[in-house]
Amino acid sequence: MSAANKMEASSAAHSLSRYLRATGMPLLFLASILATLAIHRDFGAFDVQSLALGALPLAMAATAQAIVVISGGIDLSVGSMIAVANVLSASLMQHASFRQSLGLAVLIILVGAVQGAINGTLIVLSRIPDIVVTLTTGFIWGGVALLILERPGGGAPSDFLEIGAGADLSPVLPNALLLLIVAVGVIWVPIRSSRLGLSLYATGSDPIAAFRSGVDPRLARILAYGLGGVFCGIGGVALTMTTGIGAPLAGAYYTLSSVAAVVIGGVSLNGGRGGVLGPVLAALLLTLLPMDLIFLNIDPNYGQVIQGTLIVLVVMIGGFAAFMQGRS
Amino acid sequence: MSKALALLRGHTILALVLLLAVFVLGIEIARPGTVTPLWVSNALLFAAPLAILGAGQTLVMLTGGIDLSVASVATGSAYILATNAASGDGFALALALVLGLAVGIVNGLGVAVLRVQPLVMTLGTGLMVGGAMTVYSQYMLASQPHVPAMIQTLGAGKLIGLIPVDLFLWAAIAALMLFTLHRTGFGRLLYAVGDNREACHLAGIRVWRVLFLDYVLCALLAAIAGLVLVGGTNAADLSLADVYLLPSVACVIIGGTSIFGGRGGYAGTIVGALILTVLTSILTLLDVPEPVKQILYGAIILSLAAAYARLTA
Amino acid sequence: ADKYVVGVSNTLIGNGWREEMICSIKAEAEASGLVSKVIVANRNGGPSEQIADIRNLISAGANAIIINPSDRDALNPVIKQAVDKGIVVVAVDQAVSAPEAYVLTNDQVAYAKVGAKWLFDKLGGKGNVVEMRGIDGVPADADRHQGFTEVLKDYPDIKVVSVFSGWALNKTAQETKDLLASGKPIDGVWTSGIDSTVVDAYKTAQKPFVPVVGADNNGFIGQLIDLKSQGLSGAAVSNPPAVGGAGLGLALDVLQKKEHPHVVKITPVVWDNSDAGLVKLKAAYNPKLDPFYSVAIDVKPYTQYNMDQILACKGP
Amino acid sequence: MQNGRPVSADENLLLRVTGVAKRFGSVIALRAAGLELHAGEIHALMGANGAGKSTLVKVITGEFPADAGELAVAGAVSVFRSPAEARRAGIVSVYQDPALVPDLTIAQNMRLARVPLEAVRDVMRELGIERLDLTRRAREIDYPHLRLIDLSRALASKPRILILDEITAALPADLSERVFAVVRDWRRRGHSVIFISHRMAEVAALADRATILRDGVTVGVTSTRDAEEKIVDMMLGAEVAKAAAEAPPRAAAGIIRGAAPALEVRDLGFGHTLSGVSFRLGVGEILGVAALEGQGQQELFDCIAGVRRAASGEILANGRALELRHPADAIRAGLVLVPANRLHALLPQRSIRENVALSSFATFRAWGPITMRAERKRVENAVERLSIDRRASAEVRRLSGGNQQKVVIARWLASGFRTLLCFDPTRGIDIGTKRQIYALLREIAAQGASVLLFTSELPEIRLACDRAIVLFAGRITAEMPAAEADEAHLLRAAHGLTAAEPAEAPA
Ligand SMILES: Nc1ncnc2c1ncn2[C@@H]1O[C@H](COP(=O)(O)OP(=O)(O)OP(=O)(O)O)[C@@H](O)[C@H]1O
Ligand SMILES: Nc1ncnc2c1ncn2[C@@H]1O[C@H](COP(=O)(O)OP(=O)(O)OP(=O)(O)O)[C@@H](O)[C@H]1O
Ligand SMILES: [Mg+2]
Ligand SMILES: [Mg+2]
Repeated sequence: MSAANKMEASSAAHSLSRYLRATGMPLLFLASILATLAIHRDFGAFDVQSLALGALPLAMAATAQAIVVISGGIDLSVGSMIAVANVLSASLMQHASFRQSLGLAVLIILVGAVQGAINGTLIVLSRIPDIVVTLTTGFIWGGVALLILERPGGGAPSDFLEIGAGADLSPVLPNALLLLIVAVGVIWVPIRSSRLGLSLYATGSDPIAAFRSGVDPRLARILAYGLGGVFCGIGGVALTMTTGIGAPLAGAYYTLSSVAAVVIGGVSLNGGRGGVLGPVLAALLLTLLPMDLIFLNIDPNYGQVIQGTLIVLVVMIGGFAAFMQGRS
Repeated sequence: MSKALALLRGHTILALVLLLAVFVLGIEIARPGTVTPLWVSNALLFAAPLAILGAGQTLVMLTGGIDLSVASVATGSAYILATNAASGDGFALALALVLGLAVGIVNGLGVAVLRVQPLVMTLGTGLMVGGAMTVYSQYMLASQPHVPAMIQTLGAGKLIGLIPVDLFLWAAIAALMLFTLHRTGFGRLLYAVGDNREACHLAGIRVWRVLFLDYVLCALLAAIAGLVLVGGTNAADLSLADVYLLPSVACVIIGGTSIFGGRGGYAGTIVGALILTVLTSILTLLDVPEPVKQILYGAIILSLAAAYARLTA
Repeated sequence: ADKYVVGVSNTLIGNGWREEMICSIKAEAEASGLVSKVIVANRNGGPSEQIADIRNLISAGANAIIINPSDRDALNPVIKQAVDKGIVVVAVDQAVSAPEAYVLTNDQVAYAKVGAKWLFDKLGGKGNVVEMRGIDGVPADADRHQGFTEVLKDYPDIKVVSVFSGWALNKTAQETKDLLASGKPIDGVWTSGIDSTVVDAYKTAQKPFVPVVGADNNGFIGQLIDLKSQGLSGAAVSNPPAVGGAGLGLALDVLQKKEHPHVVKITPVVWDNSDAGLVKLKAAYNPKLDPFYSVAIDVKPYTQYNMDQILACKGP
Repeated sequence: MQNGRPVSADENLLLRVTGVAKRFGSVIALRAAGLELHAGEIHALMGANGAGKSTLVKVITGEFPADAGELAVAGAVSVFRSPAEARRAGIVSVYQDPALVPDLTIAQNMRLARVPLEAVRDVMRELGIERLDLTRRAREIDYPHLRLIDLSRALASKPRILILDEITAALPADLSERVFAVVRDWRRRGHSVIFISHRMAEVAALADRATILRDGVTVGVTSTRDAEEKIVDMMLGAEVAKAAAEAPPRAAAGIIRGAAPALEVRDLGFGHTLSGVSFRLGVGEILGVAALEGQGQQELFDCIAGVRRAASGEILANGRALELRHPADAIRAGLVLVPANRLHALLPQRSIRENVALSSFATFRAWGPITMRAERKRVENAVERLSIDRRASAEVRRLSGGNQQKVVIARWLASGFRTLLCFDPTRGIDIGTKRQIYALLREIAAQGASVLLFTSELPEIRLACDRAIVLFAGRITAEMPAAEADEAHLLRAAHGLTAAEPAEAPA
């Protein structure tokens, strides 16, 4: 089969699955919101805030993971980096003023960027696969988080916590949701449409072609991991805002969940494709799921089963489309 | 010097064995008197379940895949064994293996037929099994769980007080693995599919069959590893094998199997499992705080993988 | 009378003790006859997940919420929100600092203290002891370590090696065997709950037993009974998961306007396998139960259910 | 980019490369390669497969650093650390493999490379592909057009030195002509071009001088007006060339009349690309298929090989109708495929032996233990028959392109077959190996097997085949004996011309 024809053959399946990827997640999310409204008729401002509070750290983790995956990598240290930012902020801000806290938050997000960049640099320099490097740095950052704060504790000024926990504009538009929109909107959206964004996509799609087009794929990968680190930093600070404390083990749940959100959000693990909206919506969906189960009084452990099934189903839709294509 | 280096390049397994020896030597120098026959026997005892999980992981990683459901399967198999033992050991054993078979079939269908990425597929099935086991456990409070004596012997027993019983199982699996990978058509196909799936298709090979069997075997090996584990702990809990997930991948990588498929083998995984076990042992005996242990663990695996990449580049 | 809706929030799953805790809540709900449904929010997570779960339980119309808190302080705002809406909140197993909440816990500092004291006395105040901790960074582990350390001050001749078992069976087995093989002198072992695994490791290594302190886990108690003749001496410190059911009992009382103190600490008791203690151990031992389920199935006077009800693990 | 001391005052010398060496692990790609390019010339770079042409291009454009050697642009010593740096210095290459990012649109690709879209449109107009939608992703565009877009991008950045690495290898004749016109125009404007191709005719028509590489060493510079044989001699080394030239001439076709044809295709249809295709292939016959790019030849071969399923029609082997759902079905019927891209058929990290033996494991029965000795014998036989270079037998990715192609054929020799479906087996292969392959095909046919051969180089039809059919727009437009299959004749039919009046080539 020639390259040209293979491309043609797979392009039909591609455009179908691209279509599904682009529209599937928003539709699925909309459907689940409607389902929630049906299950729980008095779903109101309080619940919107629950959703936003619960989803914020995961959405940040998913954004971080999505950026790394788009550029052709995968980061299994996302959870540990969030933990570092969480304990760092809670221990530094404990006795800080509100304004100092804001400065510290910026500093901690920068620390996240540095951690991510270290991940990326190790990958680029050692030429060990991403999975392996980030698996081990996951241990290392986890250890660092424990060194900073041995047990849950610390804190932050209450008006700082209010940035994440309050609802200043409108009761149905909680700050956590605003924070989510602002973080993604201010950082990722401009980058995505810039040449830097293109170079991230290009590196994930075909690093050699990217290099020949004038991109430095090594630098692009480091930047992608660094950018992922930024969102992990935000996620960790957000965790401090929503919980008021730092917990060295709190990040553990975000690593695989972020991968799950990225997959459910329709980003191909092959890199070069997809966006951040899907994973963020998936994070919201994954937060909505246990809510619905509680409203329905179903054993939430089915939630884990459903989450697994959802992952498998979402990717199988693409596989099934290709399979039927192959049959015809 | 460069001659020695060249020799190591040609026989990377030699480098690994050397490294293992260095580790053992290191532990003996740091704490004289540690390396006794009993210590060696324990190391083998604990390396066995990891190496059995690693065997399955090697099979799938050779085809360019990965199986993140092995930990859930191992835990599930152990838990099912313990909670059904009251209805007969044989029955419980069969049920435990059926779990492995079932998950293997689902993984196989997803990866081989529907072409789902292995990482995603097995992440999903891992979550499914984990959740299902938790739900199941709530109905099992009164099931009189216990671990059959035979499995206890398998997981913790030692012949003449020194030779771990699970070593025999491991040796049998290792022999089978090495023979399969190097001397059978199926083994050849695993490397081939990992190297170039399209080429296999064009050569008339029904690739999905190879991958399907591959994932079934991996899950079965995970179920067996779960049995060995529960034999060693004498009680099943629902996080039994969680700590083995990342090491099962790490020992294959340390052993030199490419995560992209097509290159590697089980001999390396064996040494990789031993290295990780010895490393854990060293860290236990080292008087440093837990966070430092974690950091050391990560850093050492990272530098091993880096050294390996250098050596084989 | 109107029946109550009860919410439960737990963020560690796959752990036998926590399962038993949830079953005790369901059993108590059933036995009390005052509860129309129990909504369990049960998943792995941290404070962030737990806050979300509690908010959802509030939304779902719970009249009482039983929490096994993942953190002492992080849940305070949401607990206040719940109490402001007239919901009774009871933290069980571990404490929260919110003054609005009722707290009914096993005293984890005391748990470590009584066990350690038993062990150090058993050794005559002299010897090498292994402290098998749980998971670094978890509040209960920190509390126990604090209790352990406090007692240790009074025994200057006891030397301690600390390791973290991660509350994981394999890790404990491997660590114990590593320690045994290393030839380090060990005169006694204090465990943070993974106890029978340590005894098993001694058995397979065919090393003479040393005194072991564990929890009131069924398997460990069985060992204390069976292996006494082979020289095993040990003590089980009670840490009943039935604090869950007890928490519900307390909540129901409060809902019915009975007065209760806000903080109840259940003092742990030590059962050793001395000839005197053996009777109690034998009475508690239940061969039907999982080795890592606690034999202490109830906390009187807060619980009313019986053995069958908790084993059935069914709420109304 | 570091600019150093001036080396030469020669006004006319635009690029001077000397003593370049480059090794990949144990493989030495370049030993002492050099090149002198004058302003305003089209300079051919020639050499057998694996001689190091592409590697030299990559070194010049900074894709990777050389181990040794020096590069001077307009007299100033330069080192480029990336293609982007080379581009800034006015050196741009269209590489042998596509360099467009598959998941970006064409417009995004241009933006990524900082090339103005307007300039690209201008070049595309000259190449006659201006109607191509720039918002399509590169992944969705067929290979020949991808090459042309790559060329457009290169030209749009207005390079002083344009390097074209086998750009015509995958292009149909009509598109090649357009490329030549654009390249000539580029020279007319005073710029220089380095042109790499295995096709002598193209080189002779286009280039003024040629630098010849052999085994990573520049062995000479010659005028392209010199005899083809002289260039071949230099490329291959005199002895090898002689041996290649002495390959036996085409034996008289041994078609056994009367017997059922080895392969018969009846009224085959596939989507919009094939309709009503019928032909017979006799036992012991070599049937050539000629076509411009994209006339359905790919689909035809794929259908016969079981890679795709035909929508209508019948395929018969030795008189028996076949149901082809999978390549395995075709292989069982004796129909085996040598695909266009050898990398699609090879296991790059595995040994020659494993590659050759691969198809023997297709059935469940063969999944068990391997009889190592029997396997070795079978493989050795095939390897010897094709005289495959065994020096780097542990990993076929280290073999040169020609040897890789031989490994693919050896697989089928070892497993046995009745009909060999060869799709452009000599694409991008040097002339010596090419001759070897044609000799082999004749030998195979002489022994009673049959060959269906598609080739993109029309002169080869006469050289290698007994008979030829020509495809145009999914239909057979002509059938002729090889003796009549001269280039003019084939080209007319390939353009769908039955009479003399010219018609539009299909897009
Ligand atoms: N390049 C391809 N693109 C999309 N689907 C394909 C491709 N190749 C094969 N398929 C389809 O995917 C499924 C699995 O293919 P795989 O190569 O694993 O199996 P196989 O060996 O071809 O066997 P079979 O075709 O009998 O299923 C098959 O149904 C096949 O038709
Ligand atoms: N990245 C690489 N790694 C290892 N070997 C390589 C690499 N690139 C090229 N080679 C080897 O270097 C030699 C020269 O290859 P190169 O591609 O330059 O040849 P070429 O003259 O362009 O051949 P062709 O006509 O087939 O394109 C070959 O033996 C090839 O196998
Ligand atoms: Mg197929
Ligand atoms: Mg080349």
